[in-house]
Parts: sequence; C-alpha cells; structure tokens
Amino acid sequence: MSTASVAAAPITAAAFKSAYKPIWCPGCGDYSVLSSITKAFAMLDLRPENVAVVSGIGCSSRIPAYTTCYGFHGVHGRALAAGTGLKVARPDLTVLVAGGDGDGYSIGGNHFLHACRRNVDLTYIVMDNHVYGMTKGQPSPTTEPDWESKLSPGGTGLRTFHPLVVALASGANFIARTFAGDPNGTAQIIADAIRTPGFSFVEILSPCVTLRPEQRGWKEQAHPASVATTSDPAKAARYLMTDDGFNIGVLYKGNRKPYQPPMGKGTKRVADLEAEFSI
Amino acid sequence: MSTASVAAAPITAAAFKSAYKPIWCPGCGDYSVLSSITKAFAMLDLRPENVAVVSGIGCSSRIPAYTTCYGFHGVHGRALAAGTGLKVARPDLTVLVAGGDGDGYSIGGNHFLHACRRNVDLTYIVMDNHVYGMTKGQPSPTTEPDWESKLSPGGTGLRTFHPLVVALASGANFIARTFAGDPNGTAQIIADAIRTPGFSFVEILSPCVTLRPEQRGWKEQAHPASVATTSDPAKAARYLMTDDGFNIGVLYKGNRKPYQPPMGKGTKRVADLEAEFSI
Amino acid sequence: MHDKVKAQGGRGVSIALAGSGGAGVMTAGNMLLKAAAQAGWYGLMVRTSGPQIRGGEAAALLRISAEPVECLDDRFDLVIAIDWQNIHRFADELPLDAGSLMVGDPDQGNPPEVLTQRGTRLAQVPIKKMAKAIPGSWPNMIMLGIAAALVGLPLDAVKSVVEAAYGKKKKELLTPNLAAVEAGFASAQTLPAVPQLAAVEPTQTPRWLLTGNQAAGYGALRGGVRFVAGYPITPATEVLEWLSPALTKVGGTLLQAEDELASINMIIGASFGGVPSLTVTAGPGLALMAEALGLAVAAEVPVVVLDVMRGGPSTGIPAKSEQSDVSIALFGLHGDAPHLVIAPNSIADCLGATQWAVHLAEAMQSPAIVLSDQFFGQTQAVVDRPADMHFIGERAKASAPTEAYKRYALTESGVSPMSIPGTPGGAYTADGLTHNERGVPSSQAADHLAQLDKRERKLLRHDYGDYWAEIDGQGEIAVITFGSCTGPVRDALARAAADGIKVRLVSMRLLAPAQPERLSEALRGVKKVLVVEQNHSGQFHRYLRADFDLPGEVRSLRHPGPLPIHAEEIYRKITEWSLM
Amino acid sequence: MHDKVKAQGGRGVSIALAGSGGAGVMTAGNMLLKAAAQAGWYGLMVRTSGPQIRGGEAAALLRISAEPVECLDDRFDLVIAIDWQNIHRFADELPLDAGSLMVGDPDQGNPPEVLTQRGTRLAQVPIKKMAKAIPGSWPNMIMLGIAAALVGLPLDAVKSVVEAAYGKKKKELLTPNLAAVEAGFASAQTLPAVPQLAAVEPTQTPRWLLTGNQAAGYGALRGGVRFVAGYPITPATEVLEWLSPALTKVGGTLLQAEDELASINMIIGASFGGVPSLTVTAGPGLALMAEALGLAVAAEVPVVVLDVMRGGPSTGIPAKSEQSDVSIALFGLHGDAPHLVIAPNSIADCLGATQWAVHLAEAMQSPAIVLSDQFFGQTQAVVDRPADMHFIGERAKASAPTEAYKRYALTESGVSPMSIPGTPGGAYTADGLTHNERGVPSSQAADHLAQLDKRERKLLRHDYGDYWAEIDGQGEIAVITFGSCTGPVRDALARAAADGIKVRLVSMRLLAPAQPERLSEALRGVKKVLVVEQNHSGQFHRYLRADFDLPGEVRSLRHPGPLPIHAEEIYRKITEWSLM
Ligand SMILES: Cc1ncc(C[n+]2csc(CCOP(=O)(O)OP(=O)(O)O)c2C)c(N)n1
Ligand SMILES: Cc1ncc(C[n+]2csc(CCOP(=O)(O)OP(=O)(O)O)c2C)c(N)n1
Ligand code: SF4
Ligand code: SF4
Ligand SMILES: [Mg+2]
Ligand SMILES: [Mg+2]
Repeated sequence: MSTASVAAAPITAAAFKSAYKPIWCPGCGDYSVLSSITKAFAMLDLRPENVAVVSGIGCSSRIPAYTTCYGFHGVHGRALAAGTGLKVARPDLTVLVAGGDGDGYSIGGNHFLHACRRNVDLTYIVMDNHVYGMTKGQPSPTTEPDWESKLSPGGTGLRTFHPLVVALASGANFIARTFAGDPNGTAQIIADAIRTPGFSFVEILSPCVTLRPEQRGWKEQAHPASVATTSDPAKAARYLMTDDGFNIGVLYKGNRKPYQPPMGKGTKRVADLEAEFSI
Repeated sequence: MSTASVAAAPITAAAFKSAYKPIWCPGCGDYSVLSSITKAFAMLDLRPENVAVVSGIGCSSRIPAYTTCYGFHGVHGRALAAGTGLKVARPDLTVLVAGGDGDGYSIGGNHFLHACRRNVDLTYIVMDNHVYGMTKGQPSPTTEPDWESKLSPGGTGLRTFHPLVVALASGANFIARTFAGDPNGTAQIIADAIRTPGFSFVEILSPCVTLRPEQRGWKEQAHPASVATTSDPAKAARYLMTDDGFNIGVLYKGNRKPYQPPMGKGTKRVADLEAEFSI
Repeated sequence: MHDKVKAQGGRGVSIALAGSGGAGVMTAGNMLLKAAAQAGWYGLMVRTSGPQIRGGEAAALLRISAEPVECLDDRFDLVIAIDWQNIHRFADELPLDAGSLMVGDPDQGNPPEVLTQRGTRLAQVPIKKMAKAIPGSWPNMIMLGIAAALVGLPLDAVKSVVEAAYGKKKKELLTPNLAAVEAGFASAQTLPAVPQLAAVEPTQTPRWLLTGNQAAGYGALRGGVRFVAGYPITPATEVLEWLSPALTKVGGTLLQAEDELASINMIIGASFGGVPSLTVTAGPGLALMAEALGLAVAAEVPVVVLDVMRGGPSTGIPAKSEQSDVSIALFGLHGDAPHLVIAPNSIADCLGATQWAVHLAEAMQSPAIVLSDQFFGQTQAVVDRPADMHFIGERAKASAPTEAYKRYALTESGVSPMSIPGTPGGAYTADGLTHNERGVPSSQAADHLAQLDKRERKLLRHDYGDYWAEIDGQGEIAVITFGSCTGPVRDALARAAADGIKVRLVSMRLLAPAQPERLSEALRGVKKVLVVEQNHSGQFHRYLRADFDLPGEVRSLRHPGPLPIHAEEIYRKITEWSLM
Repeated sequence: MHDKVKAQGGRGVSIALAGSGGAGVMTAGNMLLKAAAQAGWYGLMVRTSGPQIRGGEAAALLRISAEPVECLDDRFDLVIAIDWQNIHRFADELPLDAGSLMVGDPDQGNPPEVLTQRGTRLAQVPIKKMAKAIPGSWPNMIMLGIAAALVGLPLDAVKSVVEAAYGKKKKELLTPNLAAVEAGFASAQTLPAVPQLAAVEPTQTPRWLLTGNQAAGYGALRGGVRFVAGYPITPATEVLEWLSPALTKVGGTLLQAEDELASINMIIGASFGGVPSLTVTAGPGLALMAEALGLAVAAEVPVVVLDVMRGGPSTGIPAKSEQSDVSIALFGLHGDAPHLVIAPNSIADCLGATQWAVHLAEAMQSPAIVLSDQFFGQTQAVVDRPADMHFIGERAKASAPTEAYKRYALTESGVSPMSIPGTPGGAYTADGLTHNERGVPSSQAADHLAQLDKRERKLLRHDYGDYWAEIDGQGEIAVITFGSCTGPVRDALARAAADGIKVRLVSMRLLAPAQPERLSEALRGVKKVLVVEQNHSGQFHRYLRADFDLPGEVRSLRHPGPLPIHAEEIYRKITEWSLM
C-alpha cells in the first residue's frame, strides 16, 4: 500500500462519490460495490487526489467516473496493464483497478495472470456477474455451462473459470471473495486488500439484475468461508479447488515482496550517459 | 484423440521427419523434442497427412516444417487459438500445438488459460527453456528471478510462472512434464497425451544450450515424479504447488468430456433459413 | 383528421415514436413497420436510446414508403411521445420543421424547447389516460393506433400484427391491446394531418424484413461459411447471435472466443483446415485483428472479417454509426499486405456483399474485410428478397499433390492451388515468414519480391465484373460514395433529378484492390466530383486521391457520426455546385 | 601492394568481412570500424547473417570514409572471407564488380560462382594457416590486419583497438592476436590494390560510435522519457536492452511486459500519471498496439511508440530492413484518430527524431509513432556528436485546477491543460468514450465533433519549424523520401551534382500531420518529382498523393527489402529523367 496522505480532518465515504449519475440499471450490484469502495477509501483516510481508479470496458468498468478520484477508463481488458504502468511510474499513488468478469477473465486473462505474478502493489476488484452486461447478455468465463443465451443456445457446455484458483496459481498475494449484497463486509475486505502490500485480488459477486435476474438469489447462497485466511499456498490451493463459488472472506494472504523497480532513484544526469558512445 | 487412419504398413518415426535442416543450434533440446514427437506419431500409427502441427513464433515454434505433417507457423502467441479453430472445424485431424515458454506463457497466456478451460481435443507441447531463444536471451515467465540478462540486469526479481499449476487451475485434462534429454520417455508421454481425449498439456524441459548453457545440468536435476498420476484436482493442486519444477511424468489426468460443437451435422439447407425473414 | 395530403413520391412518411425506456416504443415501432410491410409498403426502422443500460429514453425512428427506402429521411413528419423525458437528448436525431406534427400526452408536460422552437405543430392526446381506461392495455398500443391512423395505414393491418404477437402465447393481453390500438386509431381522426402514405397493391414478389446484421450473417452462409469465431461487441454482436443457431442448422459451428486475437487466429486455423470461415467485430476488435490479418495475407489463408463500424476512435460511440474505419480497413496492416475490402451499400446488400466477400476471399486465398456499419447492422428494413448471386466460396485446391508440391507456386493468376490437411502428399507448412514457392522460409530478396508480386497479382488480375460498384445516371457531376451514405445520396440525386439536374452516382462496393481504370471509365466526361462519406477526416476521399486519378474538380462532403449525412445536405451541395 | 588509388570523394571504401558464424567476422569488423573512427574517419558497419540462431554464416559490411556516410555503398571494393561456407546466400548483399577484390583462403576452396562471375579479382591468403602459426591467435585477426593494410588504415590504430579489447581482462590473448594483426597487415603488401582511404586529420570535435537503436534510446532519455515498457522483438530489442540499465541510472524504470498489448497500455497508464513514456517494437507489435493507440488519441495521453521496421507482412524477414510500416503508422487506427508520425533520416537522427517525438507528444498530448528501421537500428556508425536540440518533453499542466476543471476544454490551440494525479481539485476520468469538455461520456453529435475538431486542431496549429524535413539543393527535379532511403538519395544527388545535374532533396521527418503548404513551398518551381522508398506497394507515394498536391510529373522509385535502394538506381533514374 502506498502512503495515504495523512490529513487533519477525517474524510467521509461521500467525499469519494462523484455527482455523475451511473448508467447502471436500478438494482445493479455495482451500486453497492461503488459504496464499498468509497467506504474503504474513507476507512483508510485516503485523499481522492491521491487515488487512481483504473478500469476497462463494461458496465462495471464505468466505475471510475463515479468516484471523485482520478479515473482512467481504458480499453476492454487492459485495465491491469494500465494500472501496472501507472503504479510503477507513480508509486506514491493508491491504484485501484476495477472491472467485470468479461473484461478481467476473458479478454484480460493474460494481464490477470501476469499481474498476479508481478505482484505490483495494486488492488484489483472484479465485479463478477457471470455475464457480459454491457453487450447485453453473452456468457463470460464464469458463466455456468448451462446458462442459455442467444449466442449459446443450450448453454456453453464449458467448465467455468475459477478466478481465485487461477489467481493463487499465478501468484496473487491477497485473494478474497465478497458479495455486493454486503457492502460493509466488502468495504472491510477492500480496505484490507489496499492495505496489504503487493497484488491484492478481490472477486466481488455483483448481481446483474437485468440479464441474470436469478442472481438476486445470491444473497441466500453467499456464506462466510468455513476456514480462516491462510498463508500456505498448497493449503489454499486444495481449499479453493473445491470451493463452491460462494465462500466469502479473505481466503489467502501471502508475504511476497511487492515488485517495485527503483523509480526516481537515479543518480546520474542524462548527459553522463554520453560517455559510452564517445570514441 | 481423433481416429488415426489405420493403415496396413506400420509407419516409422522417420516418415514424420522432413528433409529441412533445422535452424536450431547444435545441441538444442528441441532436436530431441522433434524426435519424440515423430516417435509418438509412429507409435500411434498416424499418417502425416492426418496430422497438423501448429505453432507460434520462436526457435521451438519452427518445429512444424521439420515434420512431414501439415504445418501451421502462425503469429507469436496465438498457436492455441489457431489450433483450436482448426480442430473444431476439422475434428477428424490430429492437432498438435507446439511452441516455447515465451510464446505460450507470456504473450499467449490468455489462450493457454482458455484452451485449458475449453478442453478441445488438442495436445499442447511447450518446449520450455526458461528464456526467449529466438530474440537472443530475454527472461520469459519461467525464467528464474535471479537470471541476469541485458534487459534485466540483476535479474527480474519476479516469481516464476508455474505452468502446470495454472493448467490445472484452468481445467486442463491431462498435465505432464517431460525432459528433452529423455526422448523415449517423452515420446511415450506425448503419445499418451494425444491418446487422451480433451486438452492435454505437456511441458517439456528443453535446454537452450546457447543462451542458457547451464541448462545442460538439467539432466542431473530431472527425476521421476514421486507420486502416481492422479485424477483428483485438489490433490494435484497441493502437489503441484510445491513442485520443484523437475518432476517428470504424467501428473494429472482427468475425465472431462472434450468440447466439440457439432460440426457437419446440420440437417437444413441454407435456403431453409430464409423463412424467418419472410414477411 | 384535416385535409389528407399524400406523401411526396418515394420519400414516404417519417415517424418517430419516443418515450422512456420500457414504455414500449420499440415494440410499437416494430409492429408499425411489420404492418406496413404486410400491407405492401417498404420501410425501415432505426432504434436509438440513451446511455443507460436499461430504462433511460428511447425512440423508434421509422420511414415507410411505397417505394424502397434505404435511409431515414432528413426530417420527420410525425413524432409521437408517450412522455418527453430526456427526449431533448435525441433532438439532433429528430429534425422537425413547421410541417411536422408532434403528438404528446398533455399529462406528461410539454415537449422540450429544442423541439418546439422549430415551429412544429403540437397536438395533444391523453395517451396514458386512454390506456388506463382499458385495463390490461399499454400506452404504446395507443401510440401505435395513432401513428397508423395519421399516416394512413389500415387498421386491419396493424391489428393483424398485434394478433400475431399476442394471439398465440399471451392471449389475455390480446383483447385489451387490440382495443387500445383501436382507441388510438380513433383518437387520431381529430388530429392535424400529416402526409399520408401513397397507396400500394399487395405485392406478389417476396419481401423480407431483416436487419443488415442478419443479412450479413445469412450472406456468409450463402457464401459457404461454416466456421465462425467471434467476441461480442456492439453493434456487431447480433451477427454472432444470429449465426450461432443458424450455423448449427446447416452443419457449421460457432465458437465464442476469449478475445478478438483468438477469434481471428481461430478462423485462420479453421480456414487452413479447408473450411470457409468468418469473424465479426467493430473498430476496437478490428484493430486487435490487424496482426493476424497480416498472417492471413502472407500465408494466403482466406478469411472474412465483418466490421460493423461505429463511432470512433477508441471506444467512441459504440451504439451509433460512423464510416470511420475506412483507413484501418484499407491500410491498417503492417508490411505490404494487399487484401480485399468490400462495402455493402444497403441493408439488403449486407447479404450480397458479405456473400461476395466470402466468394472473393476463397477464390483469391486472401483475407477480406467487409465494412458494414451500425446503421446497416441494427436497422430493420423491408426489402425485396435478395436474389442469390451464386457467389459461392470455392478455393483452388491441390487435389492430387505430388512430392514436388509448391504451396506458393508462382502461377500466372497469382493463385496457387491449396492443399487441404488430410490430402496425402500435399503436406506443407503455412508460414507468415517470407518464404519461397514451397513455403520454406527465405530471406532472399528474390523470393520476397516474387511472393509480394504474386500476392498483389492475384488480387489485381481477378475479374470483379460489374459488381465492383453501383453506377447510375449521367451528367457532368458525379457523386462517389460507399456504404450507408449511398441511401441519402440516392435520395439527393432523385431530388436533383426532379429539378432537372443530372448527376452520376458511383457507390463503390469493392474498395480494395482499387479499380482505377473502372472508375475512370465510370467517370468519363465528368467535370465535378463530390465525395460523400460519414467521418471526420475524409478517409474515403484521401483513399480516392491516393489510389485513383479523379477527373475535374473534387470536393468532399463529410461529417462524423452519429448523425447521418442527410440527403438535403447532399442535394444542396449539388444544386449549388451545378449552378456555378 | 600494387598502385595505390585513393577512394573517390565521399564514397570512401567498402569492405565485407565474411565467414562461418563463430569465426569472428563481426568482432573483426567492429575493430576495423573503431580503429578507423579513432583515427579520424567516419564509417558504418552492417551485420548480416543466415537463418541459424547460432553459427551459420555471417558477414560484416563496412563503409569507411573521410566524410560522413549514411548508408552502404552500391558496391564493395573488398571482400575478405575466412571461408566461403554458404556465402552465396549473401550474394545479393555483396555487389561486386571487376574493380572489386576478393581475398580468400586457398585452403577453404573457391568462392561461389555467383561471386566470381562478376569478373571480380581474386587473391589468396592462407588465413587459417597463418593463424595456426601463431599459437593462441585467431584467423579473424589476420583478416583484420589484411583489411587495414589494403584500405590504408594505420597499423597502430588497429593495434590500439585490439589492445583496448584484450589488454585489460584477457591479457594472454593480447600478444598472439597483435601478432596476427601484424602478420595479416604484412601479408597484404603483396596483394592487388583496392582504393585507399583519403587522409584525415585527427578530429577536434567529438564523435560517437553507436547504432540507431542506441541513439533512439538516448534520444528518448534526452526528451524526458522516464518510463518504458516493452516486449522483445527483432530488430528493436536492443533499444530496450540499452534503456533498461540507462533508465535506472537517470531515475526512470523499464518493465518487460507480457505482450505488446500490455506494453502500450502500461505506458498509457504511466503517462496518465504524468511520466513521459515510451515503448519500442516492430511491425507485428505495432499492429497489436493499434487499439490502445486509439485510446491515447481519444483520452489525449501522450506516448511514444518507436517502430523499428523490418521486412513484412506478418513475421516477414525479421532481421532485415524495409520501410513497409508507413501505412499502418499513418492510417492504422480505427475511427478518426489523428496522431504524430516521425521518421529519423539517419542513424544519428534516430536520436534527434526520437527526442523530438517525445517533445511533440508531450506538447500536444498525443501519441507519436517513430518510424526507424532495421538498417538504422542495428547499424553501427561513426557520427559527429549530435547537438542537444533541447526538445524537452513538457506538457501543459493544470497546476491549480478548480471544481470547474475541464480536462478536455475546447481551447484555441486545441491543447487542454492536463491535471496530473496527485493534484488536488483536478480529478477527472480519462476516457476513450466520446466525451464532453469535462470528460463525461457523451454521444451527442456536437460533443463528438467538437472533440474531433480539437484533436485535429492541436496537431495542425502546432509550429513544427524547419525540423519537419531536411531540404537541400535546387533545381527542377526533386526527390522526396524519408528514413533510411535518405542516405542513398544523398549519395545519388552528390553523383548527379558531380555531373552538373541539380536536384532538390526533401527528406520528410514529420509524416503526420501532413504539411502540404510547407511541401508546396519546398517544391516551388519543381517540374519532376521522384518518390523514393523501400517497400513494395509505394506506401509513402500513396500517402503523398492522398495528403499533398505534388507539382508536375511524379514517379515512384521503390522496391521492397531486404536489399537497400542503392544510390546507383536513384542516380540512374534521375539522370535518365533529367535528359528527357
Ligand atoms: C476490444 C473490444 N472488444 C469487445 C468490446 C465489447 N465489450 C464491451 S463491454 C464487454 C464485456 C463486458 O462484460 P464484463 O466485463 O463482464 O462487464 P459487465 O458489463 O458485465 O459489468 C464487451 C465484450 C469492446 N468494447 N472492446
Ligand atoms: C507480436 C510479436 N512480438 C514479439 C515477437 C518477437 N519474438 C519472436 S520469438 C519470441 C520469443 C521466443 O521465445 P519462446 O517462445 O520461449 O521460444 P524459444 O525461442 O525460446 O524457443 C519473441 C518475443 C514477435 N515475433 N511477434
Ligand atoms: S446490465 Fe446488469 S451489470 Fe449492466 S448495469 Fe444493468 S444490472 Fe448492472
Ligand atoms: S538459441 Fe537456444 S532455443 Fe534457440 S535454437 Fe539455439 S539452443 Fe535452441
Ligand atoms: Mg460481467
Ligand atoms: Mg523459450
């Protein structure tokens, strides 16, 4: 985590909410996620100008402009790359990368793998609704194999993508799952994720009430994880491999050193480098 | 596995070796891999015309033209996508996808994830030399964090990518590691991989004697896996998480049904579809 | 209703139905179009809505006519609004004038100033109250009735569409909504008049109702495509959604790819396997496909990429039309990478052009990019059943290759018979590296040049026939355009013709390879050339300058999306210029 | 040695050192160049090798001259081969004639017919035997001595380079190899003559020895770049390899990305954070970056992409030069996406042009593509120390933004001050969606047009000064070129001038935005224009047609890589044409 600017007056969650009206459907889980994020920022006593919220494309990826932080609404699937560049170049900022399951696990899968592995001090939030919301209802990697859509009549028949297991396998240092229906719990976990050095991954079950109305039922399915947070990858692996997809909590927290190449510590002037070319 | 055309005369490995002289350095591990592949094809009594070898870009990715099969030498990192399209469109062919660690785990990471998940009946071979050979020595995802190169003086400091764990986490149905220094064992495992339905992944430790001469020492390090092949993902996960990178053998073999959408089983003529547009 | 006026010639009548999202204006619009279609009229309907994913505001923009129509008109005769919520956001898309009529519900307040300031007449109908009075009915059905009555669409035609919609499954909805349509129809009798539809006979020849996205999908199948991989993107997704079940029916298949890089490489792989293949995308996805398209050029693997253009650059305006992917489609590949670029020039032509693209791609073993756009793709239109052009994708295959088989043989036509995996004796490696005739990598200047020559030659030597462009009319002024500007240009030219001004039309279907001789031929005697396109930087105009010798004085008429180029603008430009 | 002849004016002498990979021809070539440089000559050296990753065949191609040289000559004066193994593969790259001299080792057989058939003289030196006779010495040092002697390079100069190389660490190697150099030098005294280097004085002004890839890296640093992300690709990797340690020294950093999609998005992210950023790639990688470059245009985030061009399309010929990414660099983005394209015109200018690109990108908050190529990138040259142009990357920043801060304000210049994260009150969201002045997404036609206008305006209004092109000479014939064709064009023009034919040179450094007025000005009075470029389809020529009005008759001189366009071809074309 980067040093939050410590200021006199405590800051409120409201101070992180912008005046723009979200384009989200009434009831969309992403409203709660937005609340949780702003709460987490307030808990950490951050200042909006020292936080950057970086996203890709999708309903969920609209989130940056709904905060009062610096926002970056990039291209589909590349939020983690943009966030990585930003954080490495500006280690003083708190960088939160956010987006959807399509953005992060489908087109963005490679950056997800390598962000976990690289372990730059970022927090990555995926608002997972098991569907492509923005493009009106195609299966995403986390969509159940039997979910019917125009594009996949009869269902995809594909095994779902297990984000937490993949995150662990590729080296994420902090792995959690939350449910948008519990904004306070989610806020706590996001704050923990930001506080924890290195790459922190928070998968948030965030219902798409429009295209997947049955996800309203998630509030019955989500339940606290039955095991405590572990720092043993092998143990976490075994547990996560049999995870039901609704375990809520911080499931893994490692001790890997964050990756931060030395930026701004150079001792030479550019002109000093000329020597190597001189004849 | 697709039905090998059963022919009268048994075929030899030599029948799968083309006349082109590889561009590889003397001593490169990829020569042995080529031998193993051709041996495996012969063991399975395949016919060259019914096999397609698909690759990306890299030293290792030059392999298609060194066989007498149909070859596809595509763009860097996308071999699995090309192989997937080919196999789904032409389920009668045996499709072997092959390449390097940079091609498969760096630029090609997303296709690796999704090929594992999709479970099309392909065999994917990675000739892993922990380096970018073709571009003369930059670190790949599997390069040790302390390996020095011009691009990463002092080493990358990054955790290595664990291909087998990621394959398991994303749903590969067959996961094995072999060592190029054991061409017969490797051939056996490749044959097993091709025979096993669904997506089979074979990671081959294939030394780059030019850029990583120390890899000649791999022959001392490689050792048979201490556990038997399992079909329990949780067990495999725990084992692979603590794997030393030199366990040789088939480490996981699942029973997932391969994904093959019904190609060529249509019952309607194109003209029949007009009805839906008629006023 | 006051004095009935007939709508002017082919212009027909233009109607906008507006209201908050969920109020059902799209349903009403669809039914109106269908009713008109069944009764013998042509027409089309554009859907437009606000940024909200659901809800927000929406409008159905229709044009119905006795003659075929290929674009919206410049102005609307009639706007009916269930409410005025945020309708100002559509003001640009709703050109009204003093001759137009707005019909609103007095209980929903007044229309926004931006609409009223144009002097448009306003009539009031208590739409919601009327619907409330018929329990179980909806305001949009009242609206449907009003619209039908005002433009002169027979009540029966509308009722039979409503019956077809609710008659089977949702019977309890049928009676009240039929009543609502009738009530709306009746209420219109006292409203000020708008131009009425010219009479038509029920047609004997078959007509279709479909979108350009569906037409393109169907064209792909007609051309022989049996493998599709794609990644959803607005406004192209519906092509994939239409093709997915359709392919299964005809013995093909569709894969949803993890991204566009996968889509394009999947179809190249499938086509290497001998199966004609296609993907569908929009600008951002096309950009991601550029690298692999170069592979398809170099390895000579036929594939078709349908690009349904939308507002750019970057994410731009995903749900609105713009012709701004011309440059990337023509010039967006690295290296010298000649390929095919084809643009349909009407919604119906999305079928023919896509089919042709498959045919050409296969014939020349080349990637083909089809430039459709959001207007074509998502607009529903009534069209004459497109004849099957018999453009079948057929590849020159090496049927009995021998040991000396040269995959990239330097033939005179430039096309080298391709051996398909499974064929004994024909094994070779398809390669993106510069190679010799056998496909063996080479960095020799002679091999490089020979293969570059060959790949250029195969595209240049092909006989594209008359299908390369639609050419119409005579005169010393010519308009050159392509794609969805063709409709407004045709409208403008009809108006000019009515004024006695003769103008030539060249709507180019084949953008690449450029056909400079054919264009010169088409423009013989022309002194003034107007280039019409819907983008900011004049991409088509610059391409014409680069690859053709245009005669006389050349002017560019263009603006970016989301607004279409109106016939009026073109007409004005032409008439002004013709007077000089 | 027989009669000494001095090399003709600026042409200097051209030498090729060839042999199997591992024989050390590159080392010998490097030492020869360094010795010449230290003794006051200019020169350059091109490395070429076969397809093998290691071993195979290799050649060092040198040109050394008393005057600055920017390209290889059309022909070689001297070829020395340690062995003739596979050297026929380089035949195209080794133009010889009856005036040339081949020196070979009689124990290694004869030179290939393709070389001897040109009537070239052959001399024999038992190179390997001579080396064997000096235990611990290598044949390439014999070769070095022969070369130095033949072209008239002082023995001392060569010896001091050898001393510097082995003197410190590998002392045991020094004595035998010095002896080998001396033996080679002595053996040359009986060989037929080749033209000798014109005498030079030791220079007072500083000279550098570097490749274009190093120069570009250093230019980036001078411009202010402090963040680089990149993915290895031939022939661009050395830029990254040079920058990685260099950035650390000056307080910046480099990330190796997982792919090019990551590289470009990483640098956009870093630049959004206020840090001038760059990536480096070649054609295939540039294609992958096209989508995100559109984002940088729309969101107005300055970034620089250095594209070191190689043979295309697709994987093409990775290690050879070609100017075939002109189209994709200029037109490869989707939507209307104006941006900067800059081409260095010499190895030294890789520094200045890259630095300028950083400066322009930052000044206009725009992506800039720098088109270098394999020839520039991987050729080592002796150049005058490039002066620092003081093109510093400086962005207009919103230093004290208020609540009403408009990130995308419609200013007259088109440039809107940018607020950098960390600045209180300046928070906004950088967006690739069409947006209004505040950055709020909008699909209104007016906002779209205003922002498109603004982004076009900021590029067009900028004063690029004289740096936009190198313009030289007078006359009614002009040659327009860019990049690495500039060297051969200059050589050709010098020959033409010697014949009394005046030709104007325009070597364009700024390709986009196009400067049609400036070019017209530069071409005033010109009647014949020759466009010179190294690609197959005339990409530069087509761009000139599209965006400029060229005076008089225009001809295109071009061919694809891997062979450079030779001065001779250009000279012939010009002289022929000047006679018409
Ligand atoms: C390169 C590219 N491909 C495709 C799209 C179209 N697209 C926009 S959002 C989206 C998926 C959104 O799904 P998800 O990330 O799950 O977000 P959600 O809308 O569900 O929150 C897609 C495919 C795009 N904008 N860019
Ligand atoms: C899009 C693209 N980016 C980069 C490259 C350059 N490139 C060629 S091969 C290669 C890496 C090869 O490494 P690996 O896959 O491990 O194969 P190896 O050579 O080690 O067998 C790279 C980066 C390329 N050809 N295309
Ligand atoms: S479509 Fe789904 S994900 Fe998108 S805003 Fe609506 S409810 Fe939320
Ligand atoms: S560089 Fe390494 S991987 Fe490449 S051919 Fe040589 S030994 Fe093999
Ligand atoms: Mg989603
Ligand atoms: Mg490797």
